[in-house]
Amino acid sequence: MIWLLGLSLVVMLAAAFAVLLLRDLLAAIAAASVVSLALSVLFVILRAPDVALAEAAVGTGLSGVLLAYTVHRLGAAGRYDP
Amino acid sequence: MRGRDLAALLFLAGLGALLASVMAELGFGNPPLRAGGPILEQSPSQVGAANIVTSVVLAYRGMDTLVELTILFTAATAAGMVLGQGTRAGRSQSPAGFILSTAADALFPFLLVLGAYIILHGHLTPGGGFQGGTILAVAFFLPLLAQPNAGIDERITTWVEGSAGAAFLLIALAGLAGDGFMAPFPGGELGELLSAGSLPVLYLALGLKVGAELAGLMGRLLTEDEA
Amino acid sequence: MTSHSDLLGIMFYGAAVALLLIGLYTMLTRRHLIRVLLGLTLVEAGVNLALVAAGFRPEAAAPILGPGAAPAMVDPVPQALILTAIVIGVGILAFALSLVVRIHRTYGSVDLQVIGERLASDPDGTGSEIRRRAP
Amino acid sequence: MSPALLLAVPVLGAFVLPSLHRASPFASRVAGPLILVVQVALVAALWQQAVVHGPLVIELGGLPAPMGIAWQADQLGLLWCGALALLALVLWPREGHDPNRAATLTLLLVGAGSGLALSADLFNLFVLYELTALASFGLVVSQGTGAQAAATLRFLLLGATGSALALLGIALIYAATGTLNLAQLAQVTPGAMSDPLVLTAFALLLAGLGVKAELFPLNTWVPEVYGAASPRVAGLLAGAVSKLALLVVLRLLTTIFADTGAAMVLLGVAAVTVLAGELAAYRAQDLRRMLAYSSIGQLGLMALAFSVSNPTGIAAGLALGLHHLLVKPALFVMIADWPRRRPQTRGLAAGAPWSAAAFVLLALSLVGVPPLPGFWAKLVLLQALLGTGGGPYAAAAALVLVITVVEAGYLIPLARQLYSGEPAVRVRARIGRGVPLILALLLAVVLIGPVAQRLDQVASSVPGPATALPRLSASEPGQP
Repeated sequence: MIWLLGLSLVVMLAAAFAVLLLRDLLAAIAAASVVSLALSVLFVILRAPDVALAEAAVGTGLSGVLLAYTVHRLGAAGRYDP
Repeated sequence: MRGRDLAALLFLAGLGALLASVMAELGFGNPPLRAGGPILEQSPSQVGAANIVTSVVLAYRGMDTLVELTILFTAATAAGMVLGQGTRAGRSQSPAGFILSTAADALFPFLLVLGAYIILHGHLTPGGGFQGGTILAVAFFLPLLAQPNAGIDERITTWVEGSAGAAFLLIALAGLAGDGFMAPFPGGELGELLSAGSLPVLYLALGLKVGAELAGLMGRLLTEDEA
Repeated sequence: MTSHSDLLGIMFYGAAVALLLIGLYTMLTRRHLIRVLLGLTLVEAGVNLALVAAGFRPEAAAPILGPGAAPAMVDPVPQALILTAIVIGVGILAFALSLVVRIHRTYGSVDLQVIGERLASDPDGTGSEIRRRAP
Repeated sequence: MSPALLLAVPVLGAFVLPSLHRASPFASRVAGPLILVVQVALVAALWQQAVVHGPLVIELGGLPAPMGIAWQADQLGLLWCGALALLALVLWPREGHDPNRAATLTLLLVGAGSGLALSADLFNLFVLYELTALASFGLVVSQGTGAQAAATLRFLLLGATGSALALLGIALIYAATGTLNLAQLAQVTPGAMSDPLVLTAFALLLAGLGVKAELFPLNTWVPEVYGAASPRVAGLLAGAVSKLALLVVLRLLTTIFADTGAAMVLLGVAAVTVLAGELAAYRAQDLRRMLAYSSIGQLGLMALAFSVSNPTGIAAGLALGLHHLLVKPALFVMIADWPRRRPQTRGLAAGAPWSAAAFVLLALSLVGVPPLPGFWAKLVLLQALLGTGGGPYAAAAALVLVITVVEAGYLIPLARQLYSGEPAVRVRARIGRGVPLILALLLAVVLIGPVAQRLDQVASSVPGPATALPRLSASEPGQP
């Protein structure tokens, strides 16, 4: 059980750095969804299944879709960050 | 590393050190449970929901959920104000590829069933109005990705939003006749599908409203064309 | 036993503070609107993790009543609070994204700095198509 | 009759309004103001009850306090509920870009604001604060121009970050004490939380609330948003909504952070806010930005008064707040038809005599020239500051005098400029919606005595830490 905790912590923090550093915004949004996914695993470990389900459905699913669609709408200007 | 980045880094290092020192003092693993303890003991008798988090969300802290519902409604109204200008003509976005269309059609019924299940069993198993509503919103949003010109019928989402919200609030106001605003009505035997009195009905209204709101929001974002 | 739960505490609270700091750093130093909003979601994720960790008890069960006698349970209140906080986050994010689309249409830019300067120069937003009607 | 109705009635109205608008546009135009009239009637009834029986504590859903949410309808909260509802009625969105949605958002703002003034639960205050913020975002973009969207997004980023930090403050308090009820926290925090933890939690909460309370350094959004928003919305936000955030800070100061160093932190932040706001207003060339910076200064004065957490301090804050509630919206609405730049207003009185005369009256009241209420409000503030001994408070009193000079420095020349020389272009301007506010101000001049006495009575009825809400064990059973 402790290795699952360690793994999801490492994945979450690595994905958080990826959100900061990746130039391609669609990749950054994917990284944000990975953070949200790892966070919902942490919530399961913290005995909070309701919150894990909400974080997965809202954080990974909905926010990812909304953000990706907006970047698509912004065209080339929105895609790459100098 | 420009000057501004360095300044931000220093400020955050200080904030991190402050938080680390302060949080080290907080014990971990033995929460004082001044509010949680009594809830764990008395919620089966007072509210009767197997999922105690649901009894907290809808009964003990029902006002938070009502305000939460209103926040989503405000976000949808405000987004409508910002994006309302675009002409609804919608440029002729090419219908999505074959894979997305078939996947959208195939997934639609499963997402509906999953969303409805999570809403209706909110008082028994983890899940509830928010999570189920989000899944319903995605269920209605997928076919939109497949055929962008279809658009979501504004009238239906507004009507569902208004009536579900009003239903939630009327049940809350009905509580005034009982013990007070948002008072839970008892009913049914713990653990059964029809239990925890008014909670399942509240979660159903909440789920439909969240689903309609988010579907409306996403639909408006999608069909809003470059005016 | 306490050393084990202290170790857990450091891991959870540490991860929460780390997420918070990375998110704030992203918001403070980056200028692309979508990137700043991603930073905001990181900040909110960190705070949510800290609040759920505040209600955790080792060797305690999730607050769902099973058929048998109720075992020792974690604190249900923070979980209800975080449910509300997560949905507030997505509500604000959806509204912010509609603003981003509107700003892009008017200013043609998604750079926070450029928009700030344009806003300071013509506070009326003469760049906008909508003629301002009487208030 | 439950105070929770003050939130439920406007919110129910807001839910129903869009569908009603589709059914019959006329009904939806009348429904909004009607609901606000009902709101004012509810506040009056509850006020009567609060005066006779003292603060009415209710436990929502009949579930006892530490578990459920407690609300406390005391005279201070009800006063602000009434002021917010009346100001919203005066500044109701009759015409404009999308009046139905603007009406819905205004109702939501009144409902959320009333909740903010009455709730006595930490997380409930946070959620209501979020709703107030979102409703004001929607109102700012009510004309859908690009500038409003840009100003609102920058405001949103600042507000959401502040709110996340405030939630972290709540997490710290909850982790240490395990409860969210303000009364129980007032009893528990001295024992459960050490000084660094309490001050950190207060700083984080102040970071969140300070954004909307326009405290330094979180008020960079103020000139942009009040410059871009329609004057009616700017008046509503500057007049009532920002003060509700300060009211929440006062609630925290009188319960959880009663005798900690928190009052000193607020004093410092408020002093810097006042100075920064007024100096920026002195330099501003755009009229709306000048009024925006001046509202930062006034909010800073109110925070200065609230940092003196005894009844005279609270009375001073109330006096400043209510005076600013009358003056600033009237100014915002009045200069809507004026030329935007300060130099262009030369000789404006020729074309718009009434409007110029009203501006002079309001400017003099802001500066604090005797018989006008502004003078009395600042006098009460100086009494409060000098009343509590100690160096910092005396320094703050000196600061108040300095910024009065600064205020005179930019308002009096502008007032004089209206009457000198020929206007470049004759502007037809009318006072419009400012009339009821100015009449209320003149009425206040006449009735200074009873108004001051009533405010002192309201301020003294605010429960301090010892009496914060009746003790939980002895709290009377929740009324429906």
